[in-house]
Amino acid sequence: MENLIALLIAAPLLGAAVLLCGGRRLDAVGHWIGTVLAAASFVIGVLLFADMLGKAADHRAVTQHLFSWIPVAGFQADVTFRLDQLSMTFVLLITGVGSLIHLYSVGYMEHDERRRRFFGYLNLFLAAMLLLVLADNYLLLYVGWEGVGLASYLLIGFWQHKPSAATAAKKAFLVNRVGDVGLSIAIMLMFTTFGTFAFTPVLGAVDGASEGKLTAIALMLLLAACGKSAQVPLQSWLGDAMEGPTPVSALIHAATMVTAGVYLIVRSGALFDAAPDAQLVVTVVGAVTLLFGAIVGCAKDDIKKALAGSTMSQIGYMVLAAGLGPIGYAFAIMHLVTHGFFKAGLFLGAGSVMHGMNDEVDMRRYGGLRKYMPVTFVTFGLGYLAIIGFPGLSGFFSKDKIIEAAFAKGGTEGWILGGAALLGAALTAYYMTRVMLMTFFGEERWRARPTASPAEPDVEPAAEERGTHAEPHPHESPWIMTIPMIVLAFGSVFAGAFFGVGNRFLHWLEPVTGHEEGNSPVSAATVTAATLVLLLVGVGIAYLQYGRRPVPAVAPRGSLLTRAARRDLLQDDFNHVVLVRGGEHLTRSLVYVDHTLVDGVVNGSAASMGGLSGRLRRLQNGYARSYAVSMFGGAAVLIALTLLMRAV
Amino acid sequence: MNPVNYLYLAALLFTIGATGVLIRRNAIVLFMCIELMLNACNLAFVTFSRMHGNLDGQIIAFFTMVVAAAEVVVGLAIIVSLFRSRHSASVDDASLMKL
Amino acid sequence: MTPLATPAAPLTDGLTLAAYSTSTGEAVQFWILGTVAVIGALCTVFMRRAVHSALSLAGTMIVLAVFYLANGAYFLGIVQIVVYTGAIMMLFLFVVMLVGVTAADSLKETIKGQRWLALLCGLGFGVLLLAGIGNASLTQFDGLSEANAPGNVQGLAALIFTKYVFAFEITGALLITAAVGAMVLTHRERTERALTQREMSERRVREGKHLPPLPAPGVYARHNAVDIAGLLPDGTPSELTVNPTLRERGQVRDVSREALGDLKALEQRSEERLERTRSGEGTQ
Amino acid sequence: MSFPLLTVTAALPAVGAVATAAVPAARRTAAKWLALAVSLATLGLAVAVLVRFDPDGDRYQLTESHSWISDFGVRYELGVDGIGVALLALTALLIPFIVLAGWHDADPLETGSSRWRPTQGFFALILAVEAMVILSFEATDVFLFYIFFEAMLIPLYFLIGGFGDRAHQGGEETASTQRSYAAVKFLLYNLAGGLIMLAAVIGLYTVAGNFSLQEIAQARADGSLHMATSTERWLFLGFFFAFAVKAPLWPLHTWLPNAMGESTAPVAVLITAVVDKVGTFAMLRFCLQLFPEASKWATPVILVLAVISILYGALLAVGQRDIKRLIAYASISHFGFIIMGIFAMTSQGQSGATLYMVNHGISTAALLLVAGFLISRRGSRLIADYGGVQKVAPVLAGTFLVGGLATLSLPGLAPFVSEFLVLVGTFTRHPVIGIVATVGIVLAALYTLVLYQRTMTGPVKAEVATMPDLRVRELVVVAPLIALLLFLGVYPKPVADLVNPAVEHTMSDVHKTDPKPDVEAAR
Repeated sequence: MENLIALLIAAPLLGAAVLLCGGRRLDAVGHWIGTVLAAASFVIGVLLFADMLGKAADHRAVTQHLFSWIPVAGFQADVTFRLDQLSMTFVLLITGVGSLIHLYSVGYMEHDERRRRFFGYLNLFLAAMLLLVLADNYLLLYVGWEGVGLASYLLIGFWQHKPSAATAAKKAFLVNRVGDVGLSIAIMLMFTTFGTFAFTPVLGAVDGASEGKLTAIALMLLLAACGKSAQVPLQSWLGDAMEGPTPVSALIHAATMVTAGVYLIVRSGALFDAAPDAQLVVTVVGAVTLLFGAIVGCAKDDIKKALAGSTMSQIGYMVLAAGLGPIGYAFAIMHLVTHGFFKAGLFLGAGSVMHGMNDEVDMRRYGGLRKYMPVTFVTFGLGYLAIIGFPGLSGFFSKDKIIEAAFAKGGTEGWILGGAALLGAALTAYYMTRVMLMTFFGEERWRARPTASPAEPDVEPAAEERGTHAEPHPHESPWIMTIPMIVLAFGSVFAGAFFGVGNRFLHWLEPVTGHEEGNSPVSAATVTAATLVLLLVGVGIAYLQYGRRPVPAVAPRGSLLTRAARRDLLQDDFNHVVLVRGGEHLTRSLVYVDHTLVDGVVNGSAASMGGLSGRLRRLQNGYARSYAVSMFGGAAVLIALTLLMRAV
Repeated sequence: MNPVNYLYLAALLFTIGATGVLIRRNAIVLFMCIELMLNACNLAFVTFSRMHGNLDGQIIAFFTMVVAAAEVVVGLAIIVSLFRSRHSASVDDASLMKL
Repeated sequence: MTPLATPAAPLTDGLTLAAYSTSTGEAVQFWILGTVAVIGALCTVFMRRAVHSALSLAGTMIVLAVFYLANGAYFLGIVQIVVYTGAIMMLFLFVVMLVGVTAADSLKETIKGQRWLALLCGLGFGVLLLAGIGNASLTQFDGLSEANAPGNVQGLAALIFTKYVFAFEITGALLITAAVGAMVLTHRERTERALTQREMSERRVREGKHLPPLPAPGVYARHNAVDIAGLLPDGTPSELTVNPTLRERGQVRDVSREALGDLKALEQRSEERLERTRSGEGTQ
Repeated sequence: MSFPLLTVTAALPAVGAVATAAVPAARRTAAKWLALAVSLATLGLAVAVLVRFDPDGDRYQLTESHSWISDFGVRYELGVDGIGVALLALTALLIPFIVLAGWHDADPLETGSSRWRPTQGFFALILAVEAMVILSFEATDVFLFYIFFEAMLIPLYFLIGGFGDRAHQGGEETASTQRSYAAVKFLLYNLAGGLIMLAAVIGLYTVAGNFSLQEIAQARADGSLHMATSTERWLFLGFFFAFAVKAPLWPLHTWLPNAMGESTAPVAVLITAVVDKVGTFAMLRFCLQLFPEASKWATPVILVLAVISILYGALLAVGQRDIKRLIAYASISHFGFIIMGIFAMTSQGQSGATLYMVNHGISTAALLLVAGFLISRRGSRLIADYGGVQKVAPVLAGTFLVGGLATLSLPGLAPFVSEFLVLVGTFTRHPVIGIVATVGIVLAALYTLVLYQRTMTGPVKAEVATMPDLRVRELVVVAPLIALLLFLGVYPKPVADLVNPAVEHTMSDVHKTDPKPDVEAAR
């Protein structure tokens, strides 16, 4: 049965190869090839899942060795896949949500002439992501890691004719590369520490290594996770990544790829457990990001960017949970899965809205859409309820557990982390309600003549390029788009309860991640109550601001914090000034140095040699008498030398 | 008087001749200066012959004279043919050694 | 004038090496003739005319011949006078005649720094040479009385035909080669018939320049002598009218100034008249 | 006497060069086909060498040895180890693509141009370079190696100076000035290096008494040939300098951007992908084997220079406005990696460096040749003159992207394997240098993606709008290279197996063993 593992990856990889090399003649059927192969991968995943369920909990992990990849002396990298409960969870999430989004894209990208290529990239992404979660060693994981980065690059920049998209794609890849440096250094450190970088031997030998080294490895892994999962300080690419087509945002930048960092941390749990300092850093990063993302999400008027802020924030929750150690691993993954459902659903809903609104993304030009898009409204609304943690829905179960676990960390840290998580829950309620109200309720602002929005100047070309200035005619999306939304809405509603009740998910993952109960200073019921109260506060404030009052079509200037949040809390400005400008100056001066100094030394010596020979050339004037002088002078010198030698 | 003085005289004449070669442009005078140098050498040889009490020095001087004669014959022929082609006896006019 | 019965006794005694000295007569002769030789050499170098240089050189060579004789080289002394001064120097004079006077005679230096470098090198060389001789341990003088005992010419002959016979033969070959070489260099094979006077005049007509005979010197001027260039109508001297050799030597007298002076005077006179007309114009 | 396979492999392109040059000018196309046929036949012979070579057998195989200049102990000695075989195969592999890519590069110029471009000469020179490069990979006699190391400069000089880019902004006159500048600079740099090496070669002879690599290495290993420390160091520096110029290592690199910028893309590939490899190859073969102690002595400085090369080359690549110069600086960065791997003195580093040589050859060839196709379409090398090509010529853009991704060492493509090995190999012994070098991979992404973004994406520029996509001939050039990049990225084992035993030999030459991991060391 485990021989099927390779097929999981092979199916979408084949799709990518066929679609990208196939040329124009596949244009007509390309999207179906892609979708079918994604679905095939899902089916294989389900088969393997069924097989796994049939085994005892401790014997569920299987490996498949394909071939020796890089054999050099002590450095042995193999292409080996490992399917255990953790990767199984991911496989199902990736292929499941992935297949749905393939289906959705068939409708969404219908009018794009490069649809075949889009599906090729999507399939490539699936293959790379599956490789990431199925790899049995860190180096192979690295391949998938960069592979998803590539797919993300290609998909963000899918509309390459837009300079903003191309720039965003490049930015995403570069920021991710910074994270990748962390991963490669981590692998190198593992190699010098353990002599290997396969999961089992490394994680099994943690006891033998010094804590300093382990902390270093863990911090480097965290850097990698920050890059991929858009955590502070490497979060800046995620907002720009929304330049990509919306299904991409749903699949890659919400449900799957961005959670790879969480996967990495949970997968390396044993390592982090042995490096408490690093764990503390992980929790801090998670807490900071969850607030950061939430604040940014509160200020954005672009629906996708607001959701992107939300994604950042939710992943912050997961990273926070993952940093808590065995108390939180399972909950991190659980939140990851439920988040995968509802965030994908939300993005697909946003895509559906844009689809009906001529690709308008500014929420200030939405309003009152619930009448025109009932299915979208309902599915989006269910996703909304799930994400804010409405009792009974998915988000409630997973997020609540994380907040509890944060308190269970104990000590001052526990209070701070728990407090941050609670505050985040309130903020989540606020910004999601804001999105909901601005989009589906209130007056129909899109009827007004669209005017330039000063707050989000970069969204303007998008609307101009693809659509017209004509007044949009909101309409419900075709069934091929709504079906995935409905399926995901089901997931958003029931997944949490299914996993949470009776700790089913916890027991499923326990053999891989281990679990221990923390001793929380506050009872679970108190936390839940506090969460609910804060939730209500958030929703209430949002309602007062956006539900009761009409939403201005042009964003008001806002407070300092709002303006900063609109600009991603000035992180881009910082990057621009320090890294981009500084880098430009550095390269420019280096080019100058290369030309004048490095080359100049050589050219200068050549020139001085040339000058010297030019001088010497004048001695060679062609007059026999001049030559005679030199001969005579030479003779004199010879005599002088002879005399000198005699004298000495 | 010490016969070494003949050597000093020879050295002086040789130097004057050499300087003349360097200074004069007229090929004929130049040749004369060369003759002067050769004669200075001959004087030295003759003096050495006396100094060592054998005739080998004189033999060398004799050969020098013969060679000088041959040299003058060829050299003057060269000057004449040069003058024919260039209408000048200046050695500077034959500065073809430069590219 | 005939020298020097060298006392044999000191020579047998190795302890009195430094005592060798020539007779006072020879010393006097050396100092007087030596001065003459040096002056002759300097004149050879610095005389402007090649003929003068040649004559100075001849003088120096004669002095040297005397020194050869004084040094016991009787054969060489005579050969020096007969062959060198007599034959070779004559050859020089012939060539000087053949070549004539050229600009090369000028002592003006054309290569920058050449003269100073040459003098510097010469001075340095001379000083070093003299110092070298002074440093050498030239204390032992054997004299030639023993070697010249059978006669100087016999002694030389004995050496030339025994020890140096190969060198002698080769020198002979060298002389013959030189003679042939000189002939080859100077000889011009006449490959075509010599032009007749008629043909030459026809060619002149065809070329169209100097159709008439060259103008006589001074014919257009008031002076009438070979060293005065004839003046062209504009008052400049004509190159064609004087012998090139005279021109090279700078022995041409220029009378163009006088003509210009005349012209000036003429203009001045005419101006006086013109001034009147000009002032007349001014009043109109 | 067995069949002299190595000699024949090198002789075939040499003979082919002469034959190509002899084709009359009127039958230009025949010359092209002849050159292509010869290069393919050479590839066949290289494959035969590959097959006959047994990775686990003797260190040097297929050896040939004949006395040549007996007075000085110079012998005609050939032999290949795993590293040599790999690079020989790379050379033989790339030449057909270079010939094919340069199919029209030496066609006579349009009427009205006075420049004379002998088509046959172009291809003959390429084959001549191939012959000499192959011989320098095969030579195991130091003097013999030196001869070919230097002699290959001559045909390259003419290739750079005589057949410049057809696309030049400054008009033919500027182009020709810059071309000769580049060619002369190339020649002077490499000659300077070569002459210093000649001194070292002679020095080696006076110390060792012969030129045979194997004999000297053997004598050094068993202690029968003792060198004074300072002598060894001087000789090492003499050799290393020449190789560092050829490789090129900072700060001796400035000839490369000029040479690559001014020459046609195929010639640029020839320089950076094939010829420069002789420099790094020779470091492995000669510097480490002949002067192990001096190599270890110089390691810190060389590693620092290599890291500077990596970062400096990458940063300068970011600052370039000319596509080909950008790729040239990227190559300088990559050569920094190779040299770093060699002198890391670990098996991973050296295996990685050797793989890197092969992979860099293929990836740079792919990127540069596509860039060349692009440049020949628009007639400009300036990045700013392009934009939106992706829309007009998607296949060209796609292949360009793959080439670029290979350059930035994307996992899954061949260069990743080698780059990672080099980094790991360096890190195990010199962690700080390894980490600093890792920054290079971010910069690599920066310059590649900036290049791609500026040329291929964005609104379609008017001058680009009518650009045709890749033609069949061009596709035939690029597709196999890309396939190879993918294959070697996924399954590099064959090459690694070929190289590993040779690297083990080298490691034992320098008396170094890989550092043990902490956990094992603790046990």
